Amino acid sequence: MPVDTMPTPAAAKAPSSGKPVINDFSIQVATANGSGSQSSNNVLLRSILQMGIPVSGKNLFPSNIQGLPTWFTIRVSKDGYIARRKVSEIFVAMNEETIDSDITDLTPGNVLIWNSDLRRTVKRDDLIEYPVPFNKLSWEACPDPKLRKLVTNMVYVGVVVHLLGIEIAECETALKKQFKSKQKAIDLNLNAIKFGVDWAQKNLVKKDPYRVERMNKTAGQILIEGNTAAAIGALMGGVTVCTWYPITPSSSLVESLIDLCRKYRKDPVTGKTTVAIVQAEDELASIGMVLGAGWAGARSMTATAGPGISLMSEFVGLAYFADVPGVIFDVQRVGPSTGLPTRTSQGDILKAATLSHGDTKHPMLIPASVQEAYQFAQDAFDLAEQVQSVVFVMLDLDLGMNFWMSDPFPYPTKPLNRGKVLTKDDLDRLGKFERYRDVDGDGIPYRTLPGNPHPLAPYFTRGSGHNEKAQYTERPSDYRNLMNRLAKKFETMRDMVPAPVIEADPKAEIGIIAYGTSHWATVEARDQLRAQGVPTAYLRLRGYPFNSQVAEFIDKHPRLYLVEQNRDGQMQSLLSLDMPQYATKFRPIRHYTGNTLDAAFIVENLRAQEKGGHLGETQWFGPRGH
Amino acid sequence: MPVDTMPTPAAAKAPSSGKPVINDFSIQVATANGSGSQSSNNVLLRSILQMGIPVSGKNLFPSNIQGLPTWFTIRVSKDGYIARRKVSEIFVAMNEETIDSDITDLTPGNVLIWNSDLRRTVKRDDLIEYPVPFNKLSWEACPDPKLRKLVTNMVYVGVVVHLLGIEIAECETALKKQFKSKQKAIDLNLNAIKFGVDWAQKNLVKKDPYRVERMNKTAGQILIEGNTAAAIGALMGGVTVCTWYPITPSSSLVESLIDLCRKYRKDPVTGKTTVAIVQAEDELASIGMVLGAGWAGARSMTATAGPGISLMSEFVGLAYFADVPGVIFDVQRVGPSTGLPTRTSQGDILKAATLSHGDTKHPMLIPASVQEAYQFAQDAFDLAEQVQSVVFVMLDLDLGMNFWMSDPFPYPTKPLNRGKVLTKDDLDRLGKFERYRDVDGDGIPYRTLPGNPHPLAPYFTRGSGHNEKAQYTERPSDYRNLMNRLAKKFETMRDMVPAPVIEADPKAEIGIIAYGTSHWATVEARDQLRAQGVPTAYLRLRGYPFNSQVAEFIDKHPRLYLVEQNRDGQMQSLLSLDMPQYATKFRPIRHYTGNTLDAAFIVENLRAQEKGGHLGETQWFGPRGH
Amino acid sequence: MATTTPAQPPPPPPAAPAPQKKMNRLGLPLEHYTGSVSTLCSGCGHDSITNAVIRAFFDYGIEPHRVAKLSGIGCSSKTPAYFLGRSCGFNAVHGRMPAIATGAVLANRNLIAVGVSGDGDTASIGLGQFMHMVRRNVPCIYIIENNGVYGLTKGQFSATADEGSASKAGHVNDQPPMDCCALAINLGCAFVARSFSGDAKQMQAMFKAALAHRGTALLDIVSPCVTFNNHEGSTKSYKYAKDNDVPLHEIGFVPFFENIAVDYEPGSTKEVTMHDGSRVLLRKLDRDYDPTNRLASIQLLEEARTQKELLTGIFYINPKAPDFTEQLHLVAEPLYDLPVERVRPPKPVLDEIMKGYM
Amino acid sequence: MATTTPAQPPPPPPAAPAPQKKMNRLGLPLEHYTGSVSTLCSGCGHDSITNAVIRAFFDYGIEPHRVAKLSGIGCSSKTPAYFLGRSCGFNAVHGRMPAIATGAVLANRNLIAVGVSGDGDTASIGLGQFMHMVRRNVPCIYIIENNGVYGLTKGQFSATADEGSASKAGHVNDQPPMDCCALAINLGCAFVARSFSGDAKQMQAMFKAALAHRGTALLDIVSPCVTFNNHEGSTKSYKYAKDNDVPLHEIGFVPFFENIAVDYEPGSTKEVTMHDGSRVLLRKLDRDYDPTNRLASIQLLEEARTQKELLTGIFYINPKAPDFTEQLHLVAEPLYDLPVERVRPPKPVLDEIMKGYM
Ligand SMILES: Cc1ncc(C[n+]2csc(CCOP(=O)(O)OP(=O)(O)O)c2C)c(N)n1
Ligand SMILES: Cc1ncc(C[n+]2csc(CCOP(=O)(O)OP(=O)(O)O)c2C)c(N)n1
Ligand code: SF4
Ligand code: SF4
Ligand SMILES: [Mg+2]
Ligand SMILES: [Mg+2]
Repeated sequence: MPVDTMPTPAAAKAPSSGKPVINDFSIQVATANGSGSQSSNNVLLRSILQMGIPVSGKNLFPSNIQGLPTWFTIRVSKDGYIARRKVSEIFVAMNEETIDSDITDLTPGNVLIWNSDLRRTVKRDDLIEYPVPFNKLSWEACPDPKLRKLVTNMVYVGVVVHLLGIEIAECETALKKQFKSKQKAIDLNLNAIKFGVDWAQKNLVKKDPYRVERMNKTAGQILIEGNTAAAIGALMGGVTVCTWYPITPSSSLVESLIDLCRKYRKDPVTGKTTVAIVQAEDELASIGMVLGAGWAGARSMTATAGPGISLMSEFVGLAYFADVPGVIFDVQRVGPSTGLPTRTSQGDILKAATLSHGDTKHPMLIPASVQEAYQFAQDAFDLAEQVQSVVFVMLDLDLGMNFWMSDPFPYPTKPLNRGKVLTKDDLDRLGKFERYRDVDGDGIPYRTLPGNPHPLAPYFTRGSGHNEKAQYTERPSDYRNLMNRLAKKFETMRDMVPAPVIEADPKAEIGIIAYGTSHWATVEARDQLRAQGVPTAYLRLRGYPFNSQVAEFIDKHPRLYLVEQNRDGQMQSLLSLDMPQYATKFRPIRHYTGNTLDAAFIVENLRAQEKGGHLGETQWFGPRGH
Repeated sequence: MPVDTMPTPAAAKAPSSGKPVINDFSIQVATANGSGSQSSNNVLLRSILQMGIPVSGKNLFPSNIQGLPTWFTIRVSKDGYIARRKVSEIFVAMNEETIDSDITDLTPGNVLIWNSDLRRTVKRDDLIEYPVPFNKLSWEACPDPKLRKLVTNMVYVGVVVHLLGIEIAECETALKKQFKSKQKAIDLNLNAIKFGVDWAQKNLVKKDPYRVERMNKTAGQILIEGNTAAAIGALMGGVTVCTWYPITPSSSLVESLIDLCRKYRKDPVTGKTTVAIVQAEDELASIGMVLGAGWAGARSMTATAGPGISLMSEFVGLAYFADVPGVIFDVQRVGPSTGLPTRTSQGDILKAATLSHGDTKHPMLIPASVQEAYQFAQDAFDLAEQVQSVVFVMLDLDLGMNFWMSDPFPYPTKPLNRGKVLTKDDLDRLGKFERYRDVDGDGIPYRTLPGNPHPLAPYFTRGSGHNEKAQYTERPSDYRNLMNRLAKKFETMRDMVPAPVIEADPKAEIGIIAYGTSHWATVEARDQLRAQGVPTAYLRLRGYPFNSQVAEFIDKHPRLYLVEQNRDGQMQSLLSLDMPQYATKFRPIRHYTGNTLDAAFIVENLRAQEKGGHLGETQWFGPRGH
Repeated sequence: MATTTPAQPPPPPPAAPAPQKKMNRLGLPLEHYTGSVSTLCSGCGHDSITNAVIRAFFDYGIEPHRVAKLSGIGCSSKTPAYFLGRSCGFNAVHGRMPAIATGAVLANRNLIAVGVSGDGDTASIGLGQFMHMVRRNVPCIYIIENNGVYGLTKGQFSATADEGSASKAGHVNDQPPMDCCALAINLGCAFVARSFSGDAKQMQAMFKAALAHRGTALLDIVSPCVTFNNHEGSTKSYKYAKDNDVPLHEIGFVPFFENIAVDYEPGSTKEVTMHDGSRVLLRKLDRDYDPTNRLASIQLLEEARTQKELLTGIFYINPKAPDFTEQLHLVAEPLYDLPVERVRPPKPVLDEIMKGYM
Repeated sequence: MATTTPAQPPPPPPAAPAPQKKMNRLGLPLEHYTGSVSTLCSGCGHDSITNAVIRAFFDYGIEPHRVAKLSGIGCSSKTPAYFLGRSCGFNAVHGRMPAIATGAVLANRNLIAVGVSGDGDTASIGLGQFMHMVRRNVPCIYIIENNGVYGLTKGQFSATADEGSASKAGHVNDQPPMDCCALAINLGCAFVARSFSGDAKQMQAMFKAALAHRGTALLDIVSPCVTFNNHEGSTKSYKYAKDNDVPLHEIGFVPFFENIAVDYEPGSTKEVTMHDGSRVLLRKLDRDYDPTNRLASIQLLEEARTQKELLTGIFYINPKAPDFTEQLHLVAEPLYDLPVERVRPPKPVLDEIMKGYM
């Protein structure tokens, strides 16, 4: 796989002795895109999960449909760590295009299962090797040439199953899951796996220490992608209008929603649907439809990625200025521009928060887990309607498109919060209505919806200057009052977005702040640091604007590290602007390669800075005079 | 005129005594948009200028073509101050729609010249009033009903000319300027002015102290709008491709350029033109054309305002990531959204600097004067080609669309700097070329242009991942290296953008930072503060990224005020992010009403904060814990 | 304060000529259909369109609260503030009215969407959205107030400016015009018409027909800009439009609620029954023309183009085309206020979904 | 490293069938016209178009450095990396190739611009830019690699998907297709053609004709997506295209540098002399057709639409339309490297300007 060439002083060493390593290693499989290897990898992943062992899967795939290199990593972790690890102990080399560079990059002591029918020129004598003639085997296992490629992939599953001691019955269960009830496919694949197992049994001598053993840590757990989780959240959140324009890595969010709604949002009597899902012609149109629908009272959403966020800029400013609700899921990928469309980053944080010209600020919800993706998707609709604002839900490719283990999602207990909407009856009772008056002192005005027959109800929405009565104005004080109300509304949101999650440690001098998917590597890094005698406290941001707990946490810890996955410290910028008194306090740990973050990166960076050392390459563009 | 309702504790008092006030007052004229009053105001402005007296003119106009209220202010200042003043001593009320509110807003002791043929209900006894039956007079002065409206406006010029002692000969000169050589128009208007003078002479008794007297402070000065100045700069800067989409307040920049190029950029032999000016279908297209042209080697530009900046987001990120040059003039107006399209602000500063998704940063040049608008327009083309980047020139409506006195612009002395472009001969000599290699260690690579016949020349430009050879890549280290080079390039720019202008004062404990048009009120405020015993030092920012002088200046002064014309402190954000060690040091003075900034606002805000007082309404959304 | 133009009741006296009858079929006076005082230049064609809209909605008897007025940016896009002051309105961003309108009708399919746009708003920056809205057949009366220039930004050519038309400063446009009617027909638009703001009668009949239509009804109305495009040499001036306006037919309209039999000579009139039962009567003038024949409409517009004829009339009608809400199989009730039980599946559904991922 | 696909020399062996002659008229081998190895799915129609481009530019004898390749985003938009590896290229953002192309040719009018786009890139997000480029007649060969889906994002319908066409998952498209050829003709495009990626000969002839044209030459090429839109029920599959392809005529091309007299039976062939002196010969097949008659081309496409015919051929040519650089009256030399004396007026001019503001 493509390695990060940053020096790795403390790279984990794989055990070269025969002492068994149980349920604590990573497997990486190199294949080509579009070769069907995804099913094999999923079967492997699920089989281990079903044995009660915590697993996670990460797919590193190209921006291409077929033929380019892909790496899938399965982490098996008895302790439940699910971040990427820098080194994978077991490597399965199935792609001729990368076999040489893949093998070159392996760490001494690694296990290498490789397709000996491929042209390989790199020799190593510090690996534990298992050559397997996969092409030949698949000829034997599968007479039908059309299916042979797929079968090859299942044969390597068999070899791995044998070497690691995975239970074959769990493979069968996983296959049933994968291929639903298509018995023919199940049989074909199961046979291929068994073929691989048999061959390995007869031909390979186990030389490595890695094994799986049944545990009971995954009972009742689901395995799901964050995009699907968010889609289920939207479904349960009562979305009624969803517009989109396809873009990796957000497409599968809406495509999941489409599938869900086809099943679960049909009127039982008429067969008609209670949700409008529209593939727009572009992102300018999709956000426009979201706002038109939000204005007219729907729970409306779109999902996109960086380029779409840029295209939505103008409309999002209109929503800010005119108090129009809507939900935008930004599944972040690597920018700028097209960047690396199939790689992960946290590169839109500052951009979404300040999107559009003029003075604008937008709230963000930032899930770290699939469960939060599910939960925040619902919360976003409530918040959008409550505060009459665009709400960003900031996922990333790692969360959105990788498989994550989780407890099943809880059924929502709260009713839908539809915000300050005045009905005809309300207006009858109140006898007056001014669209943009801050009646409650929280910066959030009341609204009516089009179609309300009360004569007081209709008002005119515009992106140009307007007074409290929604009338056109260019009067300086009207403008300033409006801008001040909007700023006040933003203050109100501090305690409406999800509060941070804090893990205090009274002994800790070091505080770590992270957010989104950086969480998982951070959790693991903290355990490693603790083991090294460095206790840390931890605050995980889950929303913007920040509440007062954030300042308290920063204040409390003499040294403060901020982990993020972008170059410019976008969250650091938001924190510094909000709490300038701490602007010099942040010590950046920034990962920006497109790969998912690993604990070693955090530990190494943090320890280097603790020693007063350099920040590596990140230093010279870091804040000046710091 | 629409007044700022913020409490004005120290509003300037107009003298009510008869002691003459010479060359130091403001005149404000209230008319309706599209009534032709602009010519009258210009004639008034020019006549005073030609008498050697420093003047400035500011037009407060509606977002409308005809019939809505407009206020034009002429400031006459023997000391050369040209910022808006909070109070105008002389008010000419010509608009029935606003006459009552206008009169209500006047300060006691003000002079009121009003059209007594209008319906006025507000009575005041604390003003010096001159009622004039303008409708009747224009009937008499102009038999042709079609021209009568225009003539009315010239009649009020006559009345003012008489009252202030403006020389009628200068009016004639000004009229000739205004109407070029159209003798009929000149005669008609001159007669109307004379008619007004005569009537005033016969019917009005001078009761106020305001007078003009010839000086010699304006010899050789020009009177010009910033947009025109920038257009002349672009002309002299050798622009070859200009694309645009009309938007207030930027349209007149390109329209001036069109006029200039029609005259001055024609090949003398063939009559063909050496510049392509294209009205695009929107801003997405105009920026795309700029980048296509910049990529192909042209000096390319566009001009726009906030909404256009938002629409250009995606493309500007591409330019950042792929090192493509281009110049964007952002003539800032009041946002967010459509906002107040005919009012001024500095509301796009942070937005332009960080435009687009992902980690991006863009350089900005920020002129304060028409001369700088001229100069920076040229510099922008040099810089864009030198650093292969989009360069923003941040004007605002105040600079762009108001008339400013200035020395004539100097003819450029430097040759065009076309940056690191390799020709066929260069490639012959070098024998190798990699498009994105940082050969010089400044982050700026070399480029070739399409059409270069050398076999090494062609390369492929893309917004997706690319290595130093411009090849497609998804390799993590390639991505990080590219992002680091771009960050380094940005560092290189610190000393390539215009350096700040510093006015040191060894006695000053207070430092003031301002930029763009805030300069003019700041200059005046500093004089007032000095007169009040409060010396200040001053740094005027003219470019982003900042050079080291900025940190030195901030460091040197115990108390630091930052004057800007937006709500959220957008420049403060950029300074704080760049120099976090000073993040708590900035004391904001923020004006955001759409009106141009005045010195009193600065003085009052600064003095209140010096006393430890509140920051007025700006406080509660200011930085937390500050 | 004068810069605050009222956009709400009390509405000003109607700008239209005094109504013949005092109340419409709903018992509402004309004042219920007027809006704020126009701030456009006096004589602007857009104001005539405003008046025709007021009159048509009054005559047809639409309850104002059922209407949603949507627009982009431009002088034309300001007009929704000047009619139907008792309807909600949304003056969005430049060129993006279609997206806002689409979202609004999806949220609430009971709304009668009236979209107002300019030629710059539609044919320049907004061309993509315009065409995609038409392709979707979003139920909306789409009015282009077409003056061939950008009025609000002071007179630059728009994309509907004719080849050879001269600007006020005398510069000549080199490019062929976008013909929004031809484009709409090409995309399958089921109601395509052109009018001239100087022909109040024709406009009113067209608006009523559009109200009776389901799906996107495109009305491209030549509407002179008196300030920037009313000079000699302009092909969008009042004079030019008056001199060159060739009505294709005379349009009569019998609303569904007036069960009137209309007598006409056989062959003289083409009758089209609209979706709501109203009838559009097209009385033949110079040529035989069948507005339900798409190929004919395409040929007609191409001929008009080559002959530089300003044809007005209803070019194409297809009352049967399914609109976007039907294509999406939406429930009959507006989505926006469906009760929670209808938009949040019950617990067993979540359990079933969760099981699928175990 | 495998994830770094080479985009520069040394170019890979040609993907096209072995050349008949070794060198073209410039003495260059075919390898000078190839690019990197394609990373598209094997069998993708786009690769066939790539091969036809390579062959046409080789045969015509264009110096590769004179070409600028421009594209948007999509599988189709990747292809400029796979042909003419010795030409500069710019793979821009989604749907905005036209703007980049326009800027590039204005900067350097000597460049031969080849724009590649997809149906999503052109007819969905890029519709406005496409149409405005056509309206301006920007000199550019505009290739739409039309597969009716978004390939790169995995198979969603694009706006050229036919009404009734089914997705791989079996969902049916409800909306009428955008016909980019009909739209282009409507806007006055002076070279409009459609082909099928399975017809190499027709494509090559068309590309050569396009090279001989001045202004925007639109080539809408049906190019099946084997991965997402090649199934039963799709109207953009290989099978459907093969079964329904109706060539309008057989296209011959005589380049200006080959002074060959071509014999044909009178009435059998329509000859069009292109701007550079090359001749396009259109040999009649089933119907008489004059591609210089715009009305005829409009009717033809409308009929093809109603009959669901996949007509291929050159629908419209007008070799005389002035292109955008001419409309702008640009000097003959490329603007980008005019010397400073020609782009910076001398001091007296600045003095004169300054005087005007005194
Ligand atoms: C994104 C954006 N670009 C430019 C503008 C400036 N602008 C306002 S109205 C307008 C054109 C209006 O022309 P048209 O739609 O024809 O309306 P008209 O004023 O002629 O009725 C433009 C370019 C804007 N508001 N927003
Ligand atoms: C602004 C933006 N939105 C969405 C995308 C995602 N995207 C990439 S390619 C593509 C569609 C490509 O379809 P098409 O142009 O038909 O090309 P094909 O892949 O079918 O050849 C989309 C939507 C993007 N790159 N940029
Ligand atoms: S500028 Fe033109 S379009 Fe705008 S209001 Fe005036 S006449 Fe109408
Ligand atoms: S996905 Fe379709 S369009 Fe893309 S390369 Fe594969 S076959 Fe071609
Ligand atoms: Mg217009
Ligand atoms: Mg496609």
